[in-house]
Amino acid sequence: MSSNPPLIEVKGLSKSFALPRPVLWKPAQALQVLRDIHLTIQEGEIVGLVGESGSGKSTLGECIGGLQTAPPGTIKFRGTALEQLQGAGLKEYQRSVQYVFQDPVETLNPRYTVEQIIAEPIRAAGLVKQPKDIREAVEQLLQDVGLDAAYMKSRPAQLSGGQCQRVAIARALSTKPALLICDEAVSALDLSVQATILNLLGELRRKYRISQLFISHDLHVVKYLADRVAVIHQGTIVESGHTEHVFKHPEHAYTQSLISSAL
Amino acid sequence: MKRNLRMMLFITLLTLAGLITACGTGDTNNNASGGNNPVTSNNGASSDSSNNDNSSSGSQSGGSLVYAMANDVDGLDPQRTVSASTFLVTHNLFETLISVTPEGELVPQLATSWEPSEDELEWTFQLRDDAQFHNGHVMNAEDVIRSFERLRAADSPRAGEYANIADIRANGDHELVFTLASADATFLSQLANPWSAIVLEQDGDVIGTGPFKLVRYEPQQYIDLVKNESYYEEGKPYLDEARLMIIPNATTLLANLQSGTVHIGGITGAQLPQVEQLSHLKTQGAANNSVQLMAMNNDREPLNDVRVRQAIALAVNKQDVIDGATWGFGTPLGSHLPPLSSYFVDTLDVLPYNMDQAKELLAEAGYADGLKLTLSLPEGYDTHINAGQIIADQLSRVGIELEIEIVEWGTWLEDIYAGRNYDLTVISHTGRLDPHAFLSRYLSDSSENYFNYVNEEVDQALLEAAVTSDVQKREELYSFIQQTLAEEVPALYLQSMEGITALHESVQQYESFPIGIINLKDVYLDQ
Amino acid sequence: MLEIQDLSLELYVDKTWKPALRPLTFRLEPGEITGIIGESGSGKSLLAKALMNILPARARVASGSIRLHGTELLSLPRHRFRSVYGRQLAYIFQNPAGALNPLMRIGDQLLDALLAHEEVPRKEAVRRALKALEEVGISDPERVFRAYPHEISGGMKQRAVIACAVIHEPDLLIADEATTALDATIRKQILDLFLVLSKKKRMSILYISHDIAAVQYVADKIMVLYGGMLLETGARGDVLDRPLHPYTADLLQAVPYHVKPGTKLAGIPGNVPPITAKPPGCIYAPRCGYATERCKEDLPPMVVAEDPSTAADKIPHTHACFHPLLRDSLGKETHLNTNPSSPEGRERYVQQPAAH
Amino acid sequence: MSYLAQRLLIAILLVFLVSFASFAVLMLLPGDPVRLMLGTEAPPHLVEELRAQYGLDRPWLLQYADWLAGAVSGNLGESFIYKMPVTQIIVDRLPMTLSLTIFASLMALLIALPLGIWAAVKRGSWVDGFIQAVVQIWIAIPNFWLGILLLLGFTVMIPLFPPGNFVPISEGLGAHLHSLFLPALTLAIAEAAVLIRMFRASLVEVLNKDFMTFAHTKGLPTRKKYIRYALRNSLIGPITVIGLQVMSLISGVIIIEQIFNLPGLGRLLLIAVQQRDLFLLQGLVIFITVTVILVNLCVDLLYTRIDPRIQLHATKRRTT
Amino acid sequence: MKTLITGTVMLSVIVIMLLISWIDLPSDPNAMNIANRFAPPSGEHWLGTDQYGRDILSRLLLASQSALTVSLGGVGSGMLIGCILGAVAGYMKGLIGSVIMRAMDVLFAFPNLLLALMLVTVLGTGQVNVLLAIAVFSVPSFARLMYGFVLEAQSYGYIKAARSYNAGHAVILFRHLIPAALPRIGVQMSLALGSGILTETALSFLGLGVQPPHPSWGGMLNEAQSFMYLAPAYPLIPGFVIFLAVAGFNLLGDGIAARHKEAVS
Repeated sequence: MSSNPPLIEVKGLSKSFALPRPVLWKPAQALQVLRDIHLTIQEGEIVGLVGESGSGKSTLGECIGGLQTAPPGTIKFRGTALEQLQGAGLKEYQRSVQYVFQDPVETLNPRYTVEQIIAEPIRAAGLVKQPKDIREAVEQLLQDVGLDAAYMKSRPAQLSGGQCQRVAIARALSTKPALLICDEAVSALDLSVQATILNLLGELRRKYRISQLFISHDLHVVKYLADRVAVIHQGTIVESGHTEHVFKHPEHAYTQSLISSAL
Repeated sequence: MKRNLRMMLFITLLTLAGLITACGTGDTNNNASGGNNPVTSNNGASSDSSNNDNSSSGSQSGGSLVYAMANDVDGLDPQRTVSASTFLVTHNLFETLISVTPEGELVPQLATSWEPSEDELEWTFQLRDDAQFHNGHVMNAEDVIRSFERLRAADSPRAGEYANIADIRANGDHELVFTLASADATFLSQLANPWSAIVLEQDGDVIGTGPFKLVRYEPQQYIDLVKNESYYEEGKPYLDEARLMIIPNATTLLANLQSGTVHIGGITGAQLPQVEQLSHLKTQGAANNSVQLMAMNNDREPLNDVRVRQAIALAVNKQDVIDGATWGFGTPLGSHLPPLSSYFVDTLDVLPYNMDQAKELLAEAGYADGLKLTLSLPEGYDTHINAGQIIADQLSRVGIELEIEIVEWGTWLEDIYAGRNYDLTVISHTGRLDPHAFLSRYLSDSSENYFNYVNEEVDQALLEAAVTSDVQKREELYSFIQQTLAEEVPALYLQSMEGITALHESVQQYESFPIGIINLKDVYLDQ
Repeated sequence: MLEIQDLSLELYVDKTWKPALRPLTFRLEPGEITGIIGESGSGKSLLAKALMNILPARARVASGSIRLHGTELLSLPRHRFRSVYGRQLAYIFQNPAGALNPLMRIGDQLLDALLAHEEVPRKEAVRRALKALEEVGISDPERVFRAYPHEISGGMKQRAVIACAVIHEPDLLIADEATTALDATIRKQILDLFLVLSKKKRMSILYISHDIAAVQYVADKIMVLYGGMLLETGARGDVLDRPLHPYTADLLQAVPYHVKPGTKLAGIPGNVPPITAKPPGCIYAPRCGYATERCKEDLPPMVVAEDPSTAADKIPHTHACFHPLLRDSLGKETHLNTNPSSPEGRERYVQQPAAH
Repeated sequence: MSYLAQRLLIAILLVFLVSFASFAVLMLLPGDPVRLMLGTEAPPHLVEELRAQYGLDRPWLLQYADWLAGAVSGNLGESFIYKMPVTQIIVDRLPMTLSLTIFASLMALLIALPLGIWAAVKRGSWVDGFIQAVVQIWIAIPNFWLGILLLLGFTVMIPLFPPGNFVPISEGLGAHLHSLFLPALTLAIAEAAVLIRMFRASLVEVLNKDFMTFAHTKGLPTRKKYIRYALRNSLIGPITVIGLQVMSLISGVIIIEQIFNLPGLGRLLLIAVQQRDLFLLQGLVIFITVTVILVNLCVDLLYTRIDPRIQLHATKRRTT
Repeated sequence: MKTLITGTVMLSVIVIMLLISWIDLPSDPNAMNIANRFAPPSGEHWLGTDQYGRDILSRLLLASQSALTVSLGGVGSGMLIGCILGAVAGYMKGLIGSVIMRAMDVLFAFPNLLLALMLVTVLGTGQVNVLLAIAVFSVPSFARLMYGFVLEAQSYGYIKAARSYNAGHAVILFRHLIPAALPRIGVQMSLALGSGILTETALSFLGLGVQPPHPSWGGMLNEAQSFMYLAPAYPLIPGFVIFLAVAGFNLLGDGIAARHKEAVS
């Protein structure tokens, strides 16, 4: 493993949501969502996160991606805890962690053109300023995700599910991220289209050394794509390791039942 | 969904058809003739008509009458209440020593006769011996004294008005002597006021000697009266019982009249043509002793210049205002006294309608190219708002632009009437028979002088007239006052309005009174 | 048991009725689970609804007949159809939570299903309902009987739905994406339940899904649907191990677990055609590696593959393609008339031997 | 139980806040109750005397404190205009307003429920189009205009109903309802229009849900299917609207009360504000606030009765 | 689709009236001619004259200005305030959010007419105050709408993505959230416009609406009711115009809602 600190290091992360107070003066019970999570993602590595619905995998993804706040000191980005990041460091973190979501219909703003969708994060990150350069970057990104530049002007309503997801990936790539968090990115797609997206993700890791946290409930997809895999059950990671090893010799009872029920 | 469009049109036509049939009976020719008085009611709209033939022989006694009033009374104690509509009712429950006829003369009621001493400081009254209170107790001098004590008590709102009475003493059960501090010509008419009623306190409430007894009062709904069997006038009242219903909405009131659930009710001029159509209803007009005027703020630029005020008076055609605002039901006025008053002097020709003269006067006062004023009108009083709009339209023809501002009633009383913070406003004053009550507001220092009108001569004339009992001297003084007001026009005097009452054909012997009382004693119903 | 003859459906799109499902013919036998594989927009759900006569307003049956035990369902009047529902036909939905009335206890809904067709005294009805819950693998039927739908898990809900559907032991049970919304562990248990129902109760089950793994696990016979057309049918082994139609083969190459680890997935280029697209030729032609001019012009008929080892009672292996992927007896793929002009098609097939 | 206690606490706080606000507003209003009572003809000295008598010349915070002390002990003070205790006036008016509200709401329900269901079941047909057209018209008609038409149409032209004299329930239910029929109908039409749209929309939404198709494929008889399954599920939306309408009926029917000459709370409210009758207005405001709170509570309890998934939390978030 | 067309057809009549009233009126709406009151429709007065002899047509046209300014202005400002409050409440959640929403509930439950009564009595009658009253009425419904929408939108992919690439609150609010909410706001707006006009008529019945001499549809209807016998047709005209405007707005609202639903599904 490279000497410098891992891209993302999660240590002892626990998180719970306060249920609404039944009565004003009675304290609200807390719903424990994550319990003592330990996870590391190296540069250029695809880590699979497998778990059933309600296991807390999305919450973990959103904590790592900064969409939800995590207790101090539990998540480190390249060695520095998230809450300590300021100014350039913070911008660097926000630029280098991007998302790909599940539902192709709601992942793109229906009123934007493809170009606007991809250009917005570029402008937000401030890497490239002149409109000409931005347009070029967008064309390049479209090519990277296997879409013809002619799609620049079309709107999400005119695209198929697979194409929408490709635009979403292009948007995520626009700030040259170090980590892509894919939350059930292929679950809503048809099998044939699903395969093309999986290939794309694999290619991106190979070509740009972009590491990925691939969250899914589908064992086979994770087995195919991920280098290492972590199995999450009711808020705790019960097992993690190299994909081959975990699938061949599952130690934890839950992992075993998961693998055995994979058809 | 194409059906939706067709369906919508079909429904709209259906509703429209419904609307038309609902409100217009087939045969009304709705283009009423020109603006003049369209009314040709079967008994003429002369001011004080009373069509019945007073023959008491053929009268039927019994039956129950329903009288509709627009606004509610505020309590039934004549000595304590203040709102005008209360006395409509209390007149039938309580009686005063002296009563008043529709023509305004004073006639005996609980007192059979009275005569003053030479210096007019002592008045001796002979009382009836057969008047009973509603609890059966026969009225005697002691009761009258106690009633006046209650009137003059500290917590009585009207104590101030009787300050002039030094002492009242009884000699014998049915004779009473009043001693006054100073001679007062208005003393007798004061005793005729409805709040000078003779009352007897009985467990917190008050009872009277009137022709009817109170059964039940439901605020905002009705007041039920029943015949006083032991009333001293033989055979009266004819009615067994009477219900006074409160119906504020004019359309509802007319609907009740039409359906016969109400026998008597006041209607607006606009509703008259509708009532004309109905054979089972008749109408009866009556002057209601009121003065509608457009007050001007005499100490505010440019209204402090008398020429401007006169120009305004000249530029308004009063008959148009009467036709427009009260449908022709009103007599034009030149000064601040209604025709009913015995001291009335006709001052209409002092400033007759003359547009050119008005323009000249305006130019003379330096406003050749016109001027701009604000006309504040009290919200909720349609007659005044209508009159205001007509005046504004007419004044615009001589270059006077009026900007109309409608003011909520409570605010009008506070800012305009009490605060005198206005240019022009339209209001009406109803008063009592005594001229002093009408004209005393022109005293320079009076709190009711919201015109800010100051004229020493008028002040002296008013004070003197209030004191002398020499009728001839009072006539001179009051005609001088009316003449000056007509010339100096502190306010543009418009009209004395007439109320129209609609009655069911079976109602006989109902008289409309000018001073706001309903007299049900003589009324009877043809069965 | 259930014969479908040239059934075709139409959809009302842009103010006209457009053909959606091409005429298709197939039979369903008792005790046999038939799987229909199809991606979104292939018309599989429309077909299911057509069989149950619950087509939405914008869809209608254009031609063909559906005969259940000989009686023609399409011409059955509504009130007679009611007696068929539940007793002979049953239908299960994708989202178990949606199929249960949220405001009523599970038990009451079960009793409704039971009492819809039989007059049974309450006590007896409750007993049968509890037995039905047990049969679908619910460990504590009393609790579930009294529970409201939101008080039990997704898997438990689906079991309750199945209990309702099969309480009268219908001849045919149609499961439209019945396990898609469930987690892996529970999905397997539900699929096992279908196996039990079909074998023990001699029930015919039509299992419809886009999840090939589930269909493979449970179906005896498989039908592949694409763009409103039936492309291939046959026994599970035939269709999945020795696919004849290029679409089936390509689809299998795109499924991660079907491919040997380390090898690259083969996605199918282009997009899934809309249901109402009806080109003259083969519907898959635009995306097919073997497409020839003929494929583009004529509609390939449904033919039975001449397979030497066809046993008498074996399920015939049919396909609708001019260039089926024929194999030698060892199952090694040979391909007769590959189209040299399309390199991509060629390269893809030679490299990957079909592996299981 | 503790949830109800908490709702009570909030209710008391709310009543206090609202009464303070309305007291302040009335104090701000120009115009003073005594002068309003006396009008233009009152003798001048009378105004000061009466102001002192009613204690109106004291700073208004003090007046509020007095009023509050009285209110807490149940004495809401005396109305200037009617010289009667405020509680008695309100209690006299209550039966009329309550029976009008209940009568109108029931009538609205009777009109809206069948039409709403019929439109939903036959959605897209001419019946649906017809009902929606009627609803559009009913919504567009100003209710005072409708009131007058009905008044003239059915009391004068076709004397079916007595015009504008309210018969209290003590004099027989028949006469009572007979006298309230027209005003209730006027109110009911406006309400029914909104309810029909509400019923239709929520019923159509439910009919498309999976469990309805499942009920169909279970072979349930249509009547049972519609009532036990479809109707119950479609009640949540309309109940909220009905709750709102009941609240507005209790205090907001000023217009109808004027046209049909009904001595209700609405008209009393109008007079109280116009006459600046302080204590009467305070009494009315408290009464309205309490009814608003009660209706809200009933609606929430009704929710839990109908939908077991709804748990009542402090912040009233519904977990459907 | 048809409701949209019917709605626009009806509203176009109102808009035409508005245009004519800006260009020139057939005659001076306030000129009185008592002698010529209740004249039937004639060459000079197309719709006849009212109780002061004023030309009904020109008053109706002029009234369209006050009706639209009052309802558009009122509902417009109500919408702005309501949406901003709702968006802030939904976006910030926490204490601010629930306080705003509870205030909206109280305002929602408070009877409209009593509110208008107090407002108009404090501020006095007249167009501006009626506009304010309508604005206050429509704030809660917009706030609730926006609050619900913002909460729902939090789960949309493109909102989460925008937050993750730190697009900034302004961009998220004004380029993503509000444009997405526009169709729903459009529906609520047109429904509120319809009820705005009805509120104006109700207020004028109580004498609190637009005050004479400025004409308003509600005012004309109110005056007309007392002259129904003299001129049965007179009250029909404002009644029909009000119906046209209110139904027009409602149908427009339904049309937009239907089209929006099609566009999304």
